Amino acid sequence: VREPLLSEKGQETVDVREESPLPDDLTREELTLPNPSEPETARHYTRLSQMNWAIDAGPYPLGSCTMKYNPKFTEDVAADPNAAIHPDRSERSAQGVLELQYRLQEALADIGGMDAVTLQPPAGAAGELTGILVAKAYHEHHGNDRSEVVIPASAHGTNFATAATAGYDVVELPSGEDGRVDLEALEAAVGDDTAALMLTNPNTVGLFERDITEIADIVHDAGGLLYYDGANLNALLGRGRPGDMGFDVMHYNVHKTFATPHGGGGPGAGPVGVVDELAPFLPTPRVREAEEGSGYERFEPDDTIGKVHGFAGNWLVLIKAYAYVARLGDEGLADAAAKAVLNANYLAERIDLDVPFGPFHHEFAATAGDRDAADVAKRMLDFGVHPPTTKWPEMVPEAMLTEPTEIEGKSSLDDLAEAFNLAYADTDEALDSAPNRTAAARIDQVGAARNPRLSWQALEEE
Amino acid sequence: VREPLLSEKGQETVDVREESPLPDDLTREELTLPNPSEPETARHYTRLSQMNWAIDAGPYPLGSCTMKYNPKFTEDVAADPNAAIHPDRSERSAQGVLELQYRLQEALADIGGMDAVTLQPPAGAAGELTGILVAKAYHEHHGNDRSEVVIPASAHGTNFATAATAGYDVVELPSGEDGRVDLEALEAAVGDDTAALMLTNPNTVGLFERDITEIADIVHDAGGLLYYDGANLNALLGRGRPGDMGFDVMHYNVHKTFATPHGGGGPGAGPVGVVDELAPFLPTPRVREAEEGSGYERFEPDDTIGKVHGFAGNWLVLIKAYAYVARLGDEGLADAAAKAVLNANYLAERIDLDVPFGPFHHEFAATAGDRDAADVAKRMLDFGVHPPTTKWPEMVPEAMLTEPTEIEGKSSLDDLAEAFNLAYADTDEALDSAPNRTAAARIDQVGAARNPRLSWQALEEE
Amino acid sequence: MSRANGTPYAPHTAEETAEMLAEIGVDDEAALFDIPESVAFDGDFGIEPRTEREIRDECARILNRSDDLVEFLGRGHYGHYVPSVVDHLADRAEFLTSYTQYQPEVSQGFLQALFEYQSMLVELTGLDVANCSMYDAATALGEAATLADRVRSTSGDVVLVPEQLREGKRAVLSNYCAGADMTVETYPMTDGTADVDALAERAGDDVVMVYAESPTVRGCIEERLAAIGDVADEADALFTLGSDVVALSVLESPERVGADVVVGEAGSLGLPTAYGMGLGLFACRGDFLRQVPGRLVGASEDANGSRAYTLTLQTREQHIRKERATSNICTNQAWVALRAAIHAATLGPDGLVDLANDCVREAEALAARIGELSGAAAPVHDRHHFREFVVRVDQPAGAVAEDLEAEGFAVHALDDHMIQVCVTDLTAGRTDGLVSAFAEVL
Amino acid sequence: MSRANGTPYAPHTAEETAEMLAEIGVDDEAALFDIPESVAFDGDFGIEPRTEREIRDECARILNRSDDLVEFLGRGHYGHYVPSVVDHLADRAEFLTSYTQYQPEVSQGFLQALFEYQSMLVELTGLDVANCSMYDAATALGEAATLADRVRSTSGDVVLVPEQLREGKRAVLSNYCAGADMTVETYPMTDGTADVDALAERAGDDVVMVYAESPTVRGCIEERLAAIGDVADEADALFTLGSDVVALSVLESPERVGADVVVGEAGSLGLPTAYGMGLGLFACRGDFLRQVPGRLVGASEDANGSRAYTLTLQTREQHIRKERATSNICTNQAWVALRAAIHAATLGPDGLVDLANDCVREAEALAARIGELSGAAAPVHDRHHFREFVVRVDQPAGAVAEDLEAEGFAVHALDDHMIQVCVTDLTAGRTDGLVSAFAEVL
Repeated sequence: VREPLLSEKGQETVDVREESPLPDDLTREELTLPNPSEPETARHYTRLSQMNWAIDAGPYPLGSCTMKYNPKFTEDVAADPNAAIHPDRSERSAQGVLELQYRLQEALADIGGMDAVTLQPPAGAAGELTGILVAKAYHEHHGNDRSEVVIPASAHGTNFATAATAGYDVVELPSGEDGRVDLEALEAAVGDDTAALMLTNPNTVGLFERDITEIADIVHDAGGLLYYDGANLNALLGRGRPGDMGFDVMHYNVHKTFATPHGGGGPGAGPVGVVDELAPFLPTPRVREAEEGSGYERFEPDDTIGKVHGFAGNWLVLIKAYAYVARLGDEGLADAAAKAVLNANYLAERIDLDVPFGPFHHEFAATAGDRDAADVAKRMLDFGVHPPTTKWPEMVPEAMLTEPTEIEGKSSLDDLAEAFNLAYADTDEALDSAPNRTAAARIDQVGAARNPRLSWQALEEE
Repeated sequence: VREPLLSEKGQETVDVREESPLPDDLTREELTLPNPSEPETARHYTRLSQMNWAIDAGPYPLGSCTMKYNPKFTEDVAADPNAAIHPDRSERSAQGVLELQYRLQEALADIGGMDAVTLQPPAGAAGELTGILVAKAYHEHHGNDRSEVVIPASAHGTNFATAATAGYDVVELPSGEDGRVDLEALEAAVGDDTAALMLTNPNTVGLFERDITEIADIVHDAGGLLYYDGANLNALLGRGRPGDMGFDVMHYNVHKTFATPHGGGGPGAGPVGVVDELAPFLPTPRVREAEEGSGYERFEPDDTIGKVHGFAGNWLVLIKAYAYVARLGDEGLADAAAKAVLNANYLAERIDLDVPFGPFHHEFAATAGDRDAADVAKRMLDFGVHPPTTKWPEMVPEAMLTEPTEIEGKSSLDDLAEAFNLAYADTDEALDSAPNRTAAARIDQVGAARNPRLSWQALEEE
Repeated sequence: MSRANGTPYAPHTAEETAEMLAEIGVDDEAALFDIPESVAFDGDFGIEPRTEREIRDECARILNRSDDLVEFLGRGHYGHYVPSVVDHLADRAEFLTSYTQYQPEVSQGFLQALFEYQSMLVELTGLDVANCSMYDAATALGEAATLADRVRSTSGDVVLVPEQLREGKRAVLSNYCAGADMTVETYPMTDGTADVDALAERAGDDVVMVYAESPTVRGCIEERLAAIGDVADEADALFTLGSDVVALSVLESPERVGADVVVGEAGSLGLPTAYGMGLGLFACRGDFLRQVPGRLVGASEDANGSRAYTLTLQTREQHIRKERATSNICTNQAWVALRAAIHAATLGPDGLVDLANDCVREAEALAARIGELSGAAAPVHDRHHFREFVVRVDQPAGAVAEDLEAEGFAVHALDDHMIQVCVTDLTAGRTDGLVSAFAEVL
Repeated sequence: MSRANGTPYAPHTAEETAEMLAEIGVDDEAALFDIPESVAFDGDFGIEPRTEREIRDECARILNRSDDLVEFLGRGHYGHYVPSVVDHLADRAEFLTSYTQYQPEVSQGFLQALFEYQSMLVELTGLDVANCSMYDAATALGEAATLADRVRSTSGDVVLVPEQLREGKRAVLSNYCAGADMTVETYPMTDGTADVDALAERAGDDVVMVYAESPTVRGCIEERLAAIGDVADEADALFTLGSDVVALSVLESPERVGADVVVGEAGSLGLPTAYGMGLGLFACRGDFLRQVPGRLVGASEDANGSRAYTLTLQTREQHIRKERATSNICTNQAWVALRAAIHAATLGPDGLVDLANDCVREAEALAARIGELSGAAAPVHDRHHFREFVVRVDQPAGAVAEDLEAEGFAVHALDDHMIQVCVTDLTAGRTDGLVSAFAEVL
């Protein structure tokens, strides 16, 4: 089931200068690229697609990734040609887009308990950076230079990288014995240099930070801000709002919470919500209602950090999030959270692996104990399911971080549990050699990094 | 890789009378059907699709079926909501559809060398029936009752069944030694009772009936009409027109010649073209230009046979045919025929099987000799291609009727030839047990017919 | 680009073409054509090739010349909202670009989907056998008549149909009957449904099939189906019932009222109105299994003993049985059947029943509102209605329909003073506008 | 239907939910939430659930409130005709609904497609390494600056950019630079392209990166790229070139002019203008391989010795390296990269070059026609242009743009008397209208 590279199916070299209207010294000599016919192109990508797991193929219980079903109708909504206008349209000629942006901003603000929202960040990590830059601008505006961002050890890698990108030193907060933030350790870590604490809640093993009010007080008392990483918001929908817990700034992962397709690695969208005090620092432009009856207008927040995307972010993705929220409504959103939590708890009950921490919500970190979690995962592939996230977070040895989301039903969870249990109980040999029933057998990832071949040109040189 | 039946995933029984606004004696008691969620539905049909060969998966060289690539943009053209209006729209409010119908009628008439075209028949076989009914009405109109239709033995089964459906006796014409119509046999078969001769040209082993003018004369002299089965029109595009050869009536298979998708067995469309003398008998309504500048109108041909479809046929399919013709234009159409013929001849050159008849055009009937053609075909499945049509036409023993169409390239044909040759040369054991690499192993078709189980209800009863 | 003058869908480079010609041993493609000069075509069609963008623009522009009307149209052809997921799944290339399943080992997906479609119709009709599609309701009716001709050994050659029947349906039926020397005659109706007494009187040895519809072409629910079935039985005629998949989900089970065959529209699920494109439903009693027209998918086992599906009883079909086949049908509406099956799956039985109940409620409510207007009476027939009903208008019906069209609404003008109105979930939200427009133009 | 008040995308029947709760040992779902009452939410958002049909109607209605204009807009963001096959293939669920390829054994399809995308950029840039996407041109430029900071051991902290640069791009760059204590400064331009002498004068030890664009934001083709590269080299600064995939298919190879990094827009293939949604192109010299931001796909072998693909060099990334990662990027634009790759495949090199040549010819021709009108001069810059050019108008530019909008055309008003016009294959057929409108309003 190997599909040749497009280049192996035939390339063509064009003499660029032959027909160029430009002088030779401004042009390249030639261009060599594959030149398939449309049927060949269709077959190539159809075959490639058939070698790829997807949420429409089966369960995808990657913990912290929240892979849920992407309603098909949202694709149709976003495919409206009127959505795809040029970003430099005048305000008066772009009212449709501005109105829909405004509506989404409002809905997200409500859901997060925030006062103001920007849709500009093109992904969750970009949202994090936006949020931290807003926090930084806020501190600077108040003449308050701070150099550190505090982050729990179990947090997403993006939190650390984001803080560094924004120019902050990272203070890593060790997890408490119960898997949550240790208030004493937090007290010790937080101080005059603390710009912000970045926290996700429920955290990355699904535990709700019960002391969130105390945590917020500690950070706020030190003059810091509380940043909410929206990665786990799916577990809170309609049950709790970051704004109500004392968070000052947050991002939303629309593919995780609002069912936009992940597309094999994007495009995502990472809107950022803030409390009133931080609103003046949001990226420009934002959208608001214009004077009575005159539609919507763009405006530049007074102390804006500027821009985090060349234009308005991944607009076509955001439309899908709007459609999803509208489809579910209040009760649907709350039910999504309830079923996500129900599913995680039921699945944990059915697997033979230990789950060290609880009570957890939408995801749990099981431990493979003395088995290699990555091997167990590879073996699960042979049983026709996708395995969970492995070996992370590190607080759980040989972690298998599992998040079935609300879309799986009981029988699907039973199948998943069976795959878990079969793989976990399998022989060392079986685990070592897995997978055997997939399009490719176990792939040498170390070799790939040791001898990087990153293009067909590199392969041709061999 | 078995996917359960939808019913096996869970059904629901609804008490119909509970909420019905109708009296109980008009309603059923209950209804039991599967009730999957949208994600479950998406996965079910996604998985099913992955167990299915298709032209976008690879070569599909079924002789006489002309499986060619279906350009994606034609789907978009046909998806226009303005195309999907109700068929009972008034003439004045349906001008867009009428104009496009008119344009397609004109293009098809030009391509076939015909004077008038109806788009109403919903498939090729329905087109055959329409054409024969038109011929019958013509004869009856001229007080000329005739009882027989002459059909070469090698013709498509639909020709025979169509003639019978129209109430004709079938006179089967044995093939000549060269694989073509034997003029003497034709002379003997044709007479006062002959309503029509049904002929496809090139015929079902790809041979052009060189004596077509003589054939037409014989039939016409006897007072019969000449019917052209459009199944093999792809080989003639821009090179020859049935109308120029003396055919009086013909059907077009839009999925074979004009690249509309076959959809696993339809919807097709089988427009029928006729010479002027037969135009008054075509189904109603037809479409013509109205008076200067007032658009298009429907009209009832004077001596219409009535209708062959409740409304206007498979309109959404016909739009795709229009788009395809427009995309190719004159030169593209002629090139399609040229490449289809080139490919068949090249492939025949590359395979180890004998091809008894020639020179052939777009398809050829190879013989598997002392191997079982059906077994060779099953074995070809294991080599990742779809086999040709087998055991038909009967004039070639163990026939493998092969039609690669114009869309395959040289390397694809080379792969196909290799699969042919490997299978043909394989051991008896390998052939008997094939296929082994497919979603299902060899399926017991005899058992299926002996013990028919045609619904999940039938399976549940077991 | 380099293929600008050829078909864009053939991959051959000039070099490849040359190599292939050399392998064959000819100089050019023309040499491969064995067409006598006397009949060779050397003209042109005058069709300029256009880019796909040009064609999309051109067709969109032309199709846009149809008016933008809210369609309260039915009379045998109905559109309900088709969920987006239906398009997305049915459009998968493995379904759309596949052929008939002659090699079942690589066609399990489509075969299973068609098997499930058959099963859904078995549930809806209560009959044992459903084929995996005919072209539309009219051709399915025609095939039912030829089935009757084959399975009834009576000397009868008359097919009895209700006097109120869509003309197109009758015309198609007549064409199917003509080949078997059958004739189509009508039986009278009273207030929109069958006059069963008159039917009983008419039915005799010469009748081979009795056809009834519920709902009728005017949207009336036939109340005496079992009695019609009895009449047919007594005449030893086949009882064929016409309906559609949505109505069948709530109306009396055809099996219970004695139907031998059920035909009708299944495209009211899965399809837009599509200018009349349909999906012919065909189900019948198990007795007639070997006389069924069209394709059948059956369950079987593969060499490993796993359940598998295959086309079956192909000896009924034209490619095997030739002039003795049960029908000339070859390509049917398989992909449309797939769409209907997916649509039904998304609804589930509760969604389907809700949809059907709304077809009753909305028609009833709209008829009452129009009936209250001065110059109109509705519903004309004192029957239960499904989706549609007839309105009697004081003014000429044609003029009223034309005036309504000017207001943006399409309805049927039946004859001098009768207008027919059909309402579905797609138009239920626009009834206020229609009622106002009626009030305006009456 | 029975799930009307819950999410329609969870399959649980009431019975299943009860069974699952029993298995867990709690009474209801609420018992599973460990949220202190003090921060629990018991209000509502006031969001009414709507059906998918209602939402489709609602969004279509809202989006239709934007005017229907022919857009002669560019300035860093371009739409070309995207062949239908791109949508059909990219929309396949196996691509669209998949996650990042952490389990390569079941992700070979997407990995290979991304590997091919990288390869296409390697050909277009002549550089050794291309990642499989950044968000857009602006963020790719920001990442280039942080790369410069990491790989240049100079004390420099200045990034030099051309004075004519899209403001949004500069704003994004500044945000990326701020964290690394870099500052952004400009160098002057002469008649639309870099003033290389002035640049040389400015470039010194404090400069860590020199950025130039070709085409520039005003559509001018930069004629002295090699000289700019030399200036950067002498300052031991990184030379980063901004361009887009269409322009790169004909313009001088970046590798030939000494570019260390190429950034820009790759979404001019595969995407409509999409209100600014983009695809960040990022390629660089092999020396910087271990400092590249973003995802990289590499070739490897599987246990059977077959070629296979995998994400590689992940130790650069945030999920491994945390605060020492080369970027914080995680989700990128993978699916958009897939679209661009498919679009490029459908064009082939000849189609791509034809498209690019038309970008030159159409801009030149349109500038000449507008330049002939009284009250206008175009092109303002005496340069070769790609897609777009600047027009000097006698009247106030804002008023001219507004008047053109009333005529149905959108253009950029740059400042008091400058208007910018962009023409692509999508608008080339509408230039007559634009010229007439200009004539009308000038």
